[in-house]
Amino acid sequence: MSTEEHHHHDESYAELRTKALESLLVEKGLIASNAIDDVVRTYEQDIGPMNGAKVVVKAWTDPEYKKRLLEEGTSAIEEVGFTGAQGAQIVVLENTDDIHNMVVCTLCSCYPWPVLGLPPSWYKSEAYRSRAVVEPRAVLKDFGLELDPAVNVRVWDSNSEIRYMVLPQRPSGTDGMTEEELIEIVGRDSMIGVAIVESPTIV
Amino acid sequence: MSTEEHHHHDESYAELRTKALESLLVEKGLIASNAIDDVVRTYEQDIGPMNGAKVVVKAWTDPEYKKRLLEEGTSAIEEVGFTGAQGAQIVVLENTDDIHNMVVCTLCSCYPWPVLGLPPSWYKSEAYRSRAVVEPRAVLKDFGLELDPAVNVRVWDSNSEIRYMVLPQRPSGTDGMTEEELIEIVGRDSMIGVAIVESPTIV
Amino acid sequence: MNGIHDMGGMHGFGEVTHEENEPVFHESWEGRVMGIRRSLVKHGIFEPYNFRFTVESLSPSEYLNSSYYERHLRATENGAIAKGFITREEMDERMEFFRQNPDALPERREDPKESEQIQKITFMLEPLHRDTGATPGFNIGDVVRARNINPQGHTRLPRYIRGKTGIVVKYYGNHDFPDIDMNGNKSEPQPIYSVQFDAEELWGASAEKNQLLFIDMWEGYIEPA
Amino acid sequence: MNGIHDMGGMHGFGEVTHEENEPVFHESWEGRVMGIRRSLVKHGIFEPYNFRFTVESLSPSEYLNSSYYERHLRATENGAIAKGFITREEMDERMEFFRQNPDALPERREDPKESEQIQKITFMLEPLHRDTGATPGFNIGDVVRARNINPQGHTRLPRYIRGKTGIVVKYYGNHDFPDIDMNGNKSEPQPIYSVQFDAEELWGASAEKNQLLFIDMWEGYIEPA
Repeated sequence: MSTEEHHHHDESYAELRTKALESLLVEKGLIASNAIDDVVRTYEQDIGPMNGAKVVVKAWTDPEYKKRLLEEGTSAIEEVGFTGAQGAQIVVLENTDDIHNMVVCTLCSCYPWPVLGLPPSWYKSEAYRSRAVVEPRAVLKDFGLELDPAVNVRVWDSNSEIRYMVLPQRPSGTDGMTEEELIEIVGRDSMIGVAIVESPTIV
Repeated sequence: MSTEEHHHHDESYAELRTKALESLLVEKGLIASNAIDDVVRTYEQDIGPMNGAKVVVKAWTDPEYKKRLLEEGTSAIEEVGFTGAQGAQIVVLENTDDIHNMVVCTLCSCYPWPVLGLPPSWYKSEAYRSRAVVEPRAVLKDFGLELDPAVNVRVWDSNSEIRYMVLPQRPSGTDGMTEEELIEIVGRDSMIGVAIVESPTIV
Repeated sequence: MNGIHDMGGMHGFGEVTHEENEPVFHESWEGRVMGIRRSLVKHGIFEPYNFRFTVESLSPSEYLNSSYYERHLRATENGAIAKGFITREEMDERMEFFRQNPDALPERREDPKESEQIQKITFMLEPLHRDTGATPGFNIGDVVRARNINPQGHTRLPRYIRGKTGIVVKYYGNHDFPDIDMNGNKSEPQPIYSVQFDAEELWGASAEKNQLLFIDMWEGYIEPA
Repeated sequence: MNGIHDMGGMHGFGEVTHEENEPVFHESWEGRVMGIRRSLVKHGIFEPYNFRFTVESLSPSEYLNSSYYERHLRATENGAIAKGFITREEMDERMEFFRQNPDALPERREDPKESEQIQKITFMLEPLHRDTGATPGFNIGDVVRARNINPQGHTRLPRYIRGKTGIVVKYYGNHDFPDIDMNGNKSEPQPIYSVQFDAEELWGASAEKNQLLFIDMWEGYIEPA
């Protein structure tokens, strides 16, 4: 069997099946089309890793906030304006020179939606779900990140309704940057723990 | 996706792929067509559960043989004329009023070919391989066999090159039967341990 | 259940591949599935553990052959059928209609109130803590062993943790207990802890050096070591 | 490897279905695969553990979507390619030829001597015992624990046994050790034992009552409990 053919077959099947499901549920008055539109638009435009980046930058620039964030993630994140589904209790994990945290959900793909949006494909992949807990350093190499052997790697398997987010280290050479500029350099992957925030290249 | 469609696609693919493989290996002089014919004919006609049935009936009718069979399965089975691939060391497990043995290979489908032939589909199925070690009584129910709770169920996971065969109990009402008649009633499944040998119906 | 979804520590799935500038949804139907699922929450079929159990109950080959949203689509359909909202036959017929009419779209029903309700779910903070009066049976620093359970129903205790010894590092309060038995029964909320395991305890000599694993354990998942 | 093939104790595969009067081969290509595989033994690519490792190395979804003989076909092709006997391109071209010529058959090569050799493999008794001089390190009745190993290479110690405690009930002599590491390295032959486990030790409260599990353990798989 060609996996290509197979997937192609599946995708059009899924599209037709989704149309049928939406059509029937609308017809029976169980769902409203505009509500579905809203959900799509919300996750495409309003909720995404830029939320988490704002939280990270506030923690980098406000030591009191950082303290609150690490002690009570959910309420500190609410301060910045982010709450909602898949974020009922958020725990923030601080990366340091000695400790590197990374998050996985081996059983499905639990992820802190209010701060990071919907999970990327790699986070939902069998490869990541199976390997992150047993060979995290090898996985990080797939992402181009090679950690010093002295760094303690801490993997968080997100199996409950608690959601985990990583607070990456602030890179050197960023002292003169504005909050807006800092937000730009905090990538999604650094808040899952499979990347670090790189120092901006000096032009 | 329809699983039906998928399997159909695969079967013709497998057929074509096998033709291609045989064709190339013959062309390169690595294999001989008649040798392949021989293997097919041998397992279709010469090696099968009738071999094991002969061993079972000899054990039922010859107490000295039964003793040898349970002590040194391989050589006792060789006495009856059966040796070969996937039977280098065969251990025979006796079912009694108190003990019911059944055999599985969770990692692949190891099976005592010289006495039972090639394994049936159910033995190779994911359902049997996964369930036999954790819920053997439930599996036996799928085969229509309900054991008394007092019977000790012994499951043998055939993970090494040692092969296991079950010696089923001789049913009552068979005293007057000839060896040939007895061989007829010993079914394959009873020698794997998912069935018992039933008393022949009196006409 | 000891299902295909419980893949922590499995080999054979290859490298992790990373897509640059990945869109939120690769196909528009994926977003619709997400929206339909959220819209059905109010009809009681998508309590999180029930929904996950429905996903896990796909056959193992179906599970592996499906993408994340394909699994959600199948589970949503199966859940809606189990609730009696639709039938498989209706789905098959309607799908055939869309196959034969590729330009047709699902009819629309507009309901501003429903939008409001759904947006509330999306943005609402609904704390997990349950005031049961249950006091935690374990203290920070306790050495505990994950129980060797193998339920056919839903559980959030993965196989790779069972039987392994770790240390309680945090108490998170009392949360709903996720396990659902084959008759659909659930248990009362329980204390939940963060438990730390040494990678070597989990994987023996195959473990990478200098690694810890943290996982959330409901009280029923652990016993004193 | 902790692969999809290691399915002892998994849920979700459904009922065991039993086919009455099942033929030895359902399709004629299945018999050809069997014959090709045996014919290739003399070329050194189907030492049993190598072959099993090749089967296990199919991707998990490929594994579950393939029948027993489909797996063997794929593994035989992969093994023959790895040995340099054929190339994937040759296979693809030749397959395309047979697709376009549905009545064509593989050419034949007759070789009576090869028949004899193959029949010898089919019927030959080749004892497993290896005279290594190694004396068994465990005695009948010893309580042992299966080691928690998680190799990426080949092993015959299934996951559901690891870390569990059982009793040595029989010593079978010294056999070849099956494990193959990722560099293709093997170890010397080792003593091998039948070890008995109580079902409750393996599955906890989910175990059926009054059940024992027997499995063969090479000495390297166990340690004193």
